[in-house]
Amino acid sequence: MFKTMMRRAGKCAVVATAGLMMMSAQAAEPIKIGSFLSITGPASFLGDPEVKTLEMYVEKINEEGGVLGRQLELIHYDDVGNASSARNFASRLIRSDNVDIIVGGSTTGATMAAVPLIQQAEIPFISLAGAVVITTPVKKWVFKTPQSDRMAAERILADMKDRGITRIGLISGTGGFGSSGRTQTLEVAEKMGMEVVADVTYSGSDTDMTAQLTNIKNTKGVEAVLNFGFGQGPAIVTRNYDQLGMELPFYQSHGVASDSFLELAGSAAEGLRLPASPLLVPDSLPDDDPQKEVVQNYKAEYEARWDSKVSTFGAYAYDGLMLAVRAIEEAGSTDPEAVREALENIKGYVGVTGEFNMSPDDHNGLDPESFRILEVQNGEWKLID
Amino acid sequence: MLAEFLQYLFTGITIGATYALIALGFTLIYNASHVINFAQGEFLMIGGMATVSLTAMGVPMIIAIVLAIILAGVLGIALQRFAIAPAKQADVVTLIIITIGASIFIRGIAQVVWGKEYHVMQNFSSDEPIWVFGAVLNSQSLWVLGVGAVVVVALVLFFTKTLTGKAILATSMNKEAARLVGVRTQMVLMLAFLVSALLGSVAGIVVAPITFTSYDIGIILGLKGFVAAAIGGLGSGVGAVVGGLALGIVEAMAAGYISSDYKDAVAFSMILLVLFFMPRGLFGPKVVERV
Amino acid sequence: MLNRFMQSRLRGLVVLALILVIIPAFLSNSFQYGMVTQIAILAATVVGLNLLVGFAGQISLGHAGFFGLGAYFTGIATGTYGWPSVPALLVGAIMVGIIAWVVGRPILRLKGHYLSMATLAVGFIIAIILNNERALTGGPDGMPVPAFEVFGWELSSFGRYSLLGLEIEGFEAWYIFASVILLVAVWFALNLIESPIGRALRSVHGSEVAASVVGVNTAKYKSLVFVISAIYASLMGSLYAHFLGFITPAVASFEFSILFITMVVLGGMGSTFGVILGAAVLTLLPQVLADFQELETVMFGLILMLTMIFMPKGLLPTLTAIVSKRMRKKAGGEA
Amino acid sequence: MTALVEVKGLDKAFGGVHAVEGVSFAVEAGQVYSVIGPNGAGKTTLFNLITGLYIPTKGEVRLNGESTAKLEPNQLAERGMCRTFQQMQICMNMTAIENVMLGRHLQLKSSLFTTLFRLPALRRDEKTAYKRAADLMEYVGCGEYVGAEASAMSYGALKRLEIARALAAEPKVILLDEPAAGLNATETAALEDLIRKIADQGITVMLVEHDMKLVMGISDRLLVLNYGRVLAEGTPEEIRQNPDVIAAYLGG
Repeated sequence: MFKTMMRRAGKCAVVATAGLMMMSAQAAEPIKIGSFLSITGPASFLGDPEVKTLEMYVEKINEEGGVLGRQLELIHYDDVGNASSARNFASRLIRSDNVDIIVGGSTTGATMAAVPLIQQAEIPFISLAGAVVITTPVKKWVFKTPQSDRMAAERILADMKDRGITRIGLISGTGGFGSSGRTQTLEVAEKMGMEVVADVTYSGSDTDMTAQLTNIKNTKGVEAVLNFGFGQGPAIVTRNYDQLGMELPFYQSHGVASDSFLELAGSAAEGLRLPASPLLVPDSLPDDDPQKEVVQNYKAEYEARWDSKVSTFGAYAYDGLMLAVRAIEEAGSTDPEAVREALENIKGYVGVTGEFNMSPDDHNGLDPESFRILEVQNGEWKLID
Repeated sequence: MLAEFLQYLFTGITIGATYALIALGFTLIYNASHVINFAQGEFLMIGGMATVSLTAMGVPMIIAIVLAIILAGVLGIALQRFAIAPAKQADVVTLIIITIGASIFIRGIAQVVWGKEYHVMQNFSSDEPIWVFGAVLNSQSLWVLGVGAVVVVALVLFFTKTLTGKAILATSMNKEAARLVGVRTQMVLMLAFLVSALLGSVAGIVVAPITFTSYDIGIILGLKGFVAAAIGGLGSGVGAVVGGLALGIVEAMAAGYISSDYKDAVAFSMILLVLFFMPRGLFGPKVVERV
Repeated sequence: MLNRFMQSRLRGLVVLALILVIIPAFLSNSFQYGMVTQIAILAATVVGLNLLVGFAGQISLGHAGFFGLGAYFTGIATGTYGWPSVPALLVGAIMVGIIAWVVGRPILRLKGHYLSMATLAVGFIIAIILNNERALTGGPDGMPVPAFEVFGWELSSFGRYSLLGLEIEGFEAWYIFASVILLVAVWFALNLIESPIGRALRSVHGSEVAASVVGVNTAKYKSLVFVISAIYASLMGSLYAHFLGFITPAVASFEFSILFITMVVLGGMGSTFGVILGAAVLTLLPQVLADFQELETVMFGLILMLTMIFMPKGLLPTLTAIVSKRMRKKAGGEA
Repeated sequence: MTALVEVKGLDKAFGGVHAVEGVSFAVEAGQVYSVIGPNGAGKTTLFNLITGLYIPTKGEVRLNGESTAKLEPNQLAERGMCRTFQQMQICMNMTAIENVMLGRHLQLKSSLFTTLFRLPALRRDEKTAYKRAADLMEYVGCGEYVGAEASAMSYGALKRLEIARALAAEPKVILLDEPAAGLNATETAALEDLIRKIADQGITVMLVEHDMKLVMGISDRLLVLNYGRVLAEGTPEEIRQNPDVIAAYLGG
């Protein structure tokens, strides 16, 4: 009895889709969109908004008549942030569920674990993870929607340079995001003639980073501090930073670009800057900004549906899904090669994350300018650049 | 120099006090039943999460805290009653796996009920940090230390002055003998789980303003608590407190002076070193094996 | 009597071989083949761990450390330095064996929970190193691992091969390969258990003093079984890396260590075939529970807890006990 | 001729309490040598010291003239010393006969390689060991349990099984710690016969026992301990007439 109830609850989404299908009386086979996401586990703050976004927009698209006159069917699995599970679920999507396209992979590890399989199976794949290795070098079947961490590093360091800062203290998480971000920051800094004078890390489960920050504080010549990481870690760093009375300009990465970060960090976040998609400041965008409408709509729809704040990560899934839909529409079928071709040639798609201009050499299609520099002022995000 | 050292020390002591409280929970249950309760961290999570969610619902902080502690206590009794007691014949490892299963179960429920987000809890008193010789101390750290000290004193009084406390001690020393003199050992075991759950939830509540709280915060803190208990010597209350503080301080010092990348590795190496010279931890009971 | 015992010993192996032969009849795609291949590899790992935990009674909460070292040694040696797979696998196993011996000597003096603690610490230290040495291991985002190859012949899940005139797919070839490995691993384990060495190991669990007064050097045998189980883990870690083609430090994590020990306990400590069942159940469970969406974690915890409460001896020993009881009853009824 | 087992000034303190204090005696090869004394007199501690389970605080034990100070129990077994326990140490995770075969450990030398591939040499050795173990079980009188699990055996049978295991190691000297405890009169009588048989084989027997009838009947010499100290030492006849012993046993 208990078990049946569980099953019923679990199948809810599928049943909803099926119901809608019947209503619209579509005879055609649905288009299967597969996804493996870190819905639970340490990277759940990525996977959770991502899956919510996918669910609501698949429903919405189906209500509006589907794609190519066919309904969408979303099949998603939770990889718990574990690369081996991600690979297994990717395999299941391709071999058992026979999906037409995959939009997923919350973390770089999960994405990269699935890539060999996907390349071999020749299924278009849009990753939602950040590291630059995913699309550099270009892999035939692999695309991604978030800006790379390299772009983030470039954007942050450029902003620092504008403020005349050349010597930075770096504190990063030892998780995939922070670790890759750290490497990119070190490389970009060298290229831009800046110097990382302090370089410390914390692990994802740490509850106090005062020791690391004290270390930076006592390093001579630090002009600004950058924290690369995601999850609750950066919020703790921000609070510790404030408690230690550190006054240097403070930067965070796009890893914390969400309103919930402001809630966690509280007043300690005042004055810090980070690169983010315009999602956090939809109303400050000038009216002629092409992204304004997309961003406003996504934010409004998401918050109305889920009663929780939007995050940048959900937006990656939004753009992934929309890119997939657009490619299928342009290809006129779900033929993998045709869809892949179409994806590769998408130009001028205006998403929440930025404007995508894909090409055979660029499977990300974003430029660093798609990141806006935001500053926290009076407990709110303010668009700076 | 001094400021730097003091800063690391404050950091270490604060987190160490939390470890100590968790380690005490391990010790209590271990003493009464020789079970290593890997679900100990979940009590911590329940304490923090329940308080946060209740205050969010408009319940006054103090009542929320009391309710959260009660909830954890009920859970502790349920754990003993429905998971540990039915499996009393089982092997040690089997019991470990049962408690791991229980912790996954509790965490799963928490995730469904409370969601996956991290939550903030306000500092109990002011947000203004306190400066001591150039080092800064979060006012909440004083709460952690103070509550930790009160709890330790309360435990000492409980075990030396009350009949129930003495009964728990007697049971831990010799279950059969305790039964013979009329101690209801089943009751005592339940009590041990109850007290241990209360301890865990109190730790979870006082530390939440510093660490934030979420459904999965219990995993790593629980583990660290176990580590602290083992360093101190399983079954020793003094050991749990010393082990917890030592672990916290070593972590902070290692992060500050050696390498933040390897601070956890330094802490784990310290454990190996301690066990190498003292196979039963710092304060573990010296047992002569009877053959 | 001895003969009958020997027969029953080999009977298990034959049954396992038959099951492995029959399984493909139920598989319809490469995903399912992939799952059973992983089960075989993980099962072989826990067959090794069971020697330590189930037979010698020494608990390890850090075994994934050795598994991860094997996986990464292979990944780095074949991927970064272009070694052939077999030497990489063997050198990795020898290195892990040496490491296990070095750390095993001091920590195996510890008893009960202290040993658990020490093995946990060793596992954690290994995982931290793998996570931090980015230049070598690719850090937390992991690293790709080339396909398994012997003398220029590659075994890839994606290839096609002809075996005895039969055209087979790469994933089928991997399944066959992993099955053979599992059978060999089990055969070695069975041989080890039913031998003077095996008796010495089991006596360490049964009564360490009794063992020592009849001349068993318990320290030596504890080290030996620790090293053997670490080598099992390392070899299987290497194969796992080759099979998956991509590894992250999660393969050395505490969670993975717990998964291993859970496979042993759930399947049945001290039952070589039981732990294989444990590996199968725990590998398939997440796939089965995937339908429960966010209740997955709750269900997993509940199943784990209830199984261990009601079958504290593990799945296989409990099931065989029930079956043999039934059969005895039946036989008794007829007589 | 030196004694087989020689104990000199042995001392063992547990946290300041002397369990054994200044004990010296010698056991000649082929003797049946018993240690008696009231509960808590330090008899089992003495055995634990002799067999290397405890490290003496002071003094030493010599086996065949060699000091055992740095030797582990298993090394003492290699030198021909084997024992049973007051609180039986049976491997309940093994079959009865495997427990006895365990006693053959030192006689069975097999490499890891031979073991993993189960080469014919190993199978042959195992067969011999099995037969020898079965014979020994017959010899000590628990032959009916050859095919049984250790956990299925009765208390008395387990006590015999432990002796069989010790004998399987082909010891020069065997130490039996209260073998008659918990046995009924018939079983004790059978045990007496067994000890005699063992002694007749030329194996030196050291015995801790409470059953005076048994001890006086079979011992060549006796050592009486009281509060960890030697109260008396000598032949059964001498002990029986020793006023200190009489005082301790009757007057105490």
